[in-house]
Amino acid sequence: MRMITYCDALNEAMIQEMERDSNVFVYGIGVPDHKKIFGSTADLLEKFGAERCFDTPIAEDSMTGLGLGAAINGLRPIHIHIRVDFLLLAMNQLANLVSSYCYGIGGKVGVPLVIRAIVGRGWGQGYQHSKSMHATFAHIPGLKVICPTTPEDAKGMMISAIRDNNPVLIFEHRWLYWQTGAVAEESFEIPLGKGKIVKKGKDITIVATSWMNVEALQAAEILARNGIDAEIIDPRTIAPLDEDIIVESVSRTGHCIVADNDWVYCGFSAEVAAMVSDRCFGKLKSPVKRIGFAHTPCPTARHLENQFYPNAETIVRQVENTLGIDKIDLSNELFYSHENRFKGPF
Amino acid sequence: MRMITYCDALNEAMIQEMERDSNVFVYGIGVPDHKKIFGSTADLLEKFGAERCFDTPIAEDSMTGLGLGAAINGLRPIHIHIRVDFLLLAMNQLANLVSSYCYGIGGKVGVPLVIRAIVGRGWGQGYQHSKSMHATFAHIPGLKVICPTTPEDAKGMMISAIRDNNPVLIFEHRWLYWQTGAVAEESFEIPLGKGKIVKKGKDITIVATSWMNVEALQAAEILARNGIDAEIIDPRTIAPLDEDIIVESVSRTGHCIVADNDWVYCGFSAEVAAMVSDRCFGKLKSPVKRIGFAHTPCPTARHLENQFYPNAETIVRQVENTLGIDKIDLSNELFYSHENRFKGPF
Amino acid sequence: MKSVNLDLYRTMYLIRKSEETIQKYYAEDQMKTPMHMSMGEEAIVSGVVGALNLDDQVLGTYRSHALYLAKTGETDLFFAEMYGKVTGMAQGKSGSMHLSAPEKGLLCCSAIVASSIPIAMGAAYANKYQKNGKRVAVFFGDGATDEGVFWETVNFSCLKKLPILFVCEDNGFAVHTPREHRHGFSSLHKVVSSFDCNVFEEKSTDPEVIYRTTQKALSTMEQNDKPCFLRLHYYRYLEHVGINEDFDAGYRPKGDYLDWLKLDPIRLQREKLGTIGFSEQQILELEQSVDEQIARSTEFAAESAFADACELHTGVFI
Amino acid sequence: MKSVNLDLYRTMYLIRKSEETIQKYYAEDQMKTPMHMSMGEEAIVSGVVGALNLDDQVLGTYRSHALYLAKTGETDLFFAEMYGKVTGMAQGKSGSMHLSAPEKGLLCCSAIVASSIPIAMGAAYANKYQKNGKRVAVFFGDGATDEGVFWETVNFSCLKKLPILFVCEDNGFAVHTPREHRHGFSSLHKVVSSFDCNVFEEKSTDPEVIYRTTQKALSTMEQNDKPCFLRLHYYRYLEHVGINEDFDAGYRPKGDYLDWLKLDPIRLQREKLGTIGFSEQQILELEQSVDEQIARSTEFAAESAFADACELHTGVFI
Ligand SMILES: Cc1ncc(C[n+]2csc(CCOP(=O)(O)OP(=O)(O)O)c2C)c(N)n1
Ligand SMILES: Cc1ncc(C[n+]2csc(CCOP(=O)(O)OP(=O)(O)O)c2C)c(N)n1
Ligand SMILES: [Mg+2]
Ligand SMILES: [Mg+2]
Repeated sequence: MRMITYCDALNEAMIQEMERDSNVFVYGIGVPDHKKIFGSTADLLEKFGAERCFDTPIAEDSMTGLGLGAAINGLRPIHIHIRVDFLLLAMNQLANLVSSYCYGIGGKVGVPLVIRAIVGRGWGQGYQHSKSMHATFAHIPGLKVICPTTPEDAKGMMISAIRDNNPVLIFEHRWLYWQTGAVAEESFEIPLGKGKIVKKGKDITIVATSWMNVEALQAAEILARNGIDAEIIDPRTIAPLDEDIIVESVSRTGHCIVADNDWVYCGFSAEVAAMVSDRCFGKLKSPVKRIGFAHTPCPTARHLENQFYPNAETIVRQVENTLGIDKIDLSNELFYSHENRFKGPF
Repeated sequence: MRMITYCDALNEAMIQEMERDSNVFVYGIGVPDHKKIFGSTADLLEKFGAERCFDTPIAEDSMTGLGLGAAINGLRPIHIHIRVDFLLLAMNQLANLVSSYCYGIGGKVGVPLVIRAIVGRGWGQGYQHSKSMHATFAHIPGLKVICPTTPEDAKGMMISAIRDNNPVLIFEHRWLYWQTGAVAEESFEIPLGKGKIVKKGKDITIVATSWMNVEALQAAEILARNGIDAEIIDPRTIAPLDEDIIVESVSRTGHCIVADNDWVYCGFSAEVAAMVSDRCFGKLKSPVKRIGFAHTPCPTARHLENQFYPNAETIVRQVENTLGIDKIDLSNELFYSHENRFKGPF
Repeated sequence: MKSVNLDLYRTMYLIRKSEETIQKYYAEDQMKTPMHMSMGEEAIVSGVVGALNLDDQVLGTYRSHALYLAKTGETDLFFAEMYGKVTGMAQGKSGSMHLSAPEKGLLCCSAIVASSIPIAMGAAYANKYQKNGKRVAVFFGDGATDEGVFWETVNFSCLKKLPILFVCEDNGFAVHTPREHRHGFSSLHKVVSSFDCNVFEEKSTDPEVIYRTTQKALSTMEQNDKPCFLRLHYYRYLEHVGINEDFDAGYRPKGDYLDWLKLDPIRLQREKLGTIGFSEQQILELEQSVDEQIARSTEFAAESAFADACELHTGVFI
Repeated sequence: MKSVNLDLYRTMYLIRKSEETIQKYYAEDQMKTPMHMSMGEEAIVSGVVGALNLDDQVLGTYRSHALYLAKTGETDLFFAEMYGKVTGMAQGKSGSMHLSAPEKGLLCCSAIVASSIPIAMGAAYANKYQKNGKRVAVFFGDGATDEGVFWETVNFSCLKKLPILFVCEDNGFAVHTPREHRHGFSSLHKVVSSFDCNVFEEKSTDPEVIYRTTQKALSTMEQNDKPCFLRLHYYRYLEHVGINEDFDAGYRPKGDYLDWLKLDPIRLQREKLGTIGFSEQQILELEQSVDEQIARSTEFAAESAFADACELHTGVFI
């Protein structure tokens, strides 16, 4: 099958949906400019015109209301934020209005609104341009939250999100944009709320979100060379969660690590750990362990930033601890970093 | 000792701190009007004048920035929101500015800002006036989050919060306002980050937040009559969490239920469950169970609202399940409700 | 204008009587939802909604009894919702603060100040996009102009020349806080006028005046493609929330109320009907039919069942 | 004004040279922080800061190299921070976008558009409360006026008559979006003027003009107790973020740049120094001392150590 990047997959999904349904439109700060949101909105202005692809003032709060109002009046807006952090200015609309609109109107009218938000990292993005916060939105009933990892998932889940009659937030990690993968040319849906086994394994389950799947895969390779067969589960959808795929895996392996691309405290990793500890009670051979950002704002200096983020090494070390095995010599491993980014096929 | 209400305890704490330190001031929508934020800001305007106790336009975002700016310039602002839900308009300032100010300035300048937010319930408050969301803020490094339950804690923790050189968010459940309790007249601090054993017990640990402590106490009474000796832990501070007091308790009882006054999914109850499942691994005789709001927006009609909120009955039923005991007959119990609120001594 | 005046009276009478009915029964404790009463603003809502087309759309706040009744004319779903019954427009889930009737053009009412204003803009964007000719009118209090999102919305609506009417129902207070304690400008009219929009202001309690002003606004908007801002003054008769007066609270003098009461829209309009040729008999018949409608609806509401407990979980998603 | 003009030149030269130094070394990949360059705005920042007292306070955005250098005059902490070193003002934690020097009055810089504006208001509230006579100047781009929080802050500052200067550094673009695509009004000046404040506007690249305008603003504010809004136009020489030109991108014509370049503030001011009596020798000496300062600072930065890894966890709370 054809190989394309994550970024092109997002772009293709939007184009195909905009061709299919004239009610779909895309907007946000910088959406039609020459940078094209890192390329993900390429060709939209040219193909669909300025009414269906437009720039906005810097006014996240009202622009979110715009999406809600348009959505309940028959359109299917896609609102794009080049950084998740800017979404926080729209928190009132999201938590008080968008999420409860359908419920408050007696379940009669849906809100087919898609919000894309990019998770920043690297080159000193710092603490105002690198949050993820998917758990914050997943906590609120009435919002669907997804974190596609592969190009295929990016396309299929984006299309599902656009067709969904309810609000869907898409969190896209910036480092995934360069990733390539096999993606069908024709339009297809990947259902929301379904997790995926990224790699089969029998010794331990690693539940990973977003970019952490890349780290988990590298960790799994290293572990494999050392005789450990790790299974990796990508929930893909943060809310509603596919609990069963995780429970089934942990029931087999007896061990579970959650590697989330976010802070740990009160985050999605807590949810998964709590759920697994409950549903796999008695089958767990070790406590569920959580991996995530350091509990600090994200610093700018590269070496501190590298400390802030967990990576394959963090995962390997945790697996060693969990399984009680000897420390693996990692001195010859090359880990992903800003300079050594993962750009190949996933 | 003298008995006063939770509301009066909050009020007294502010008055005593404002008398002690002329840098403390109080502001927010309706703060000085005749309703006095349910009475909790009584006498402030009269005692301290309009510069230290003032009303604001309806502009939560900028008014939070006001607090941050005043705090880094030597004052100690207390910003009051009559409903937590309005705090969401200030999410950007809280998550992007207030929380990271100290870190971003190299740890040199603190942000002694206190934010009081009241958790609404009852009389059809509905989905825009009844959130709690303490986990959302606890998730963000750089913010301290507290949920005092008793009048004594309200006073002592409020005073600690005001004296703290870092931002502290106080979540006050509306139904606790009428509660009375013994409170020392003189000024005193209750340290943030320290939990409390509300009731000693040996059979099961109930970790409860805010109003859920009242429900847990009633549940414990019912359980006691049926031979079950429950221990109740009130963490009081949501972030940073006093993990040890919980772990110590569960290590003794072997069973744990978390009853949180919020949604369960990705909430504080997930954090406690994940942490306990980890640190008490092997000592737990049953999985940690979580109790919280139904995963829906909060409906208005009373009977649906009563379904939405967990109560003592929910707790009792969960304890029965966890301990594997027979169903207790609750047909003669009178549970708390909007009509039958708890107003006595705690 | 004769029949328009009759319609305006009917709408205002329906609103006033419905709210008096709420006052009458509220103490019975069956309507467990906080009441932000419309009393005093009937002329504004009736006049504006009366001038709109049936398929134009409106949005409001927690204070939208008048808006709901003017836009729908119906009271069955209305009272059932107040009583929290399954026959209410949202099966009791939304209560007094979140009235809606999407099929009749009331898109939503929100209890977060100013929050429905950008939603109205989105609805207007959709209407323009779909070229369906519908206009949107969003109703809000003067307090909403304190919020940044109001200014963002005015800005973008003007930029995009959206078919939207901003209807500021100005009672001079946000809860108990007068505008002088909230505004760093002397004239709201002047500030809004500096945007690319049409601005109108009225201090009348005559619904016909409001109706004509709205018509003028709509035709101006049609001509120059610019959004309209209507600042319409009124006096809130009752406390901010609840069914009683609150003049003892001291934040506003009762004298103001008495002055406005002399111009009570319902009474004046009734008198006007007489002067323009309606007989007392005709008026009484109209009133009676409204009274009966309300009586039927409250009975219907009281007799309706509550939603099944499991309904708590339905309707989060569609 | 002779010595003022020299000081203004020194500040502008320091800013320009520091940024040219960044340009020179950026490709070496040691400054791992996104650079939003000040080139073009030197006259504004130097003029405004020059007119303020030393203990007045300022706040800025991610584009605050100029502001930091003008307010502090120092480059050691500055370059060390750019290099991510422990000797930086925030031990490398804040980088280019969050410069600060609280002890010298730079309270904070934020990379969230408009977000430091209300913080400045809070600082001004504190100064008024403490009656310490300090003024606050908050610097922001024209894009910040899109955000509701800007309007909320102007409103409240005017209401409370706070000693605050709103300094809008207007380059006509938010990233690549021109103001015509963002504003539903024709004159920002007019809109802001409808609030209770003093409004000034300049399109000059002469720092002395900015300096005098700021002085006038400050004395007007002292007289009538009203906040000031300064709209100061300039042209952003480089791309939005990064050290290069971007005229090939097509969103703005290079001709505009060339027009502004004819009025380059640093060159014009250097010429002016000649005409008001400074010798080439004096100017060269000043320039040399600045050059040496920068050279020392970059060397210091390059040689400094990185913060210990455990420093990641310090400074979250005080
Ligand atoms: C964002 C927000 N902040 C505060 C409140 C609390 N509140 C409810 S109504 C109100 C006053 C609104 O005044 P106005 O807009 O003039 O409407 P009115 O009640 O006068 O009709 C306030 C502050 C709220 N609902 N939403
Ligand atoms: C709230 C928010 N939304 C979006 C952005 C992305 N962004 C960064 S700079 C910028 C443009 C700001 O323009 P302006 O205020 O005129 O400042 P300039 O860059 O021209 O100095 C935008 C949209 C942001 N940083 N913050
Ligand atoms: Mg009002
Ligand atoms: Mg600009």
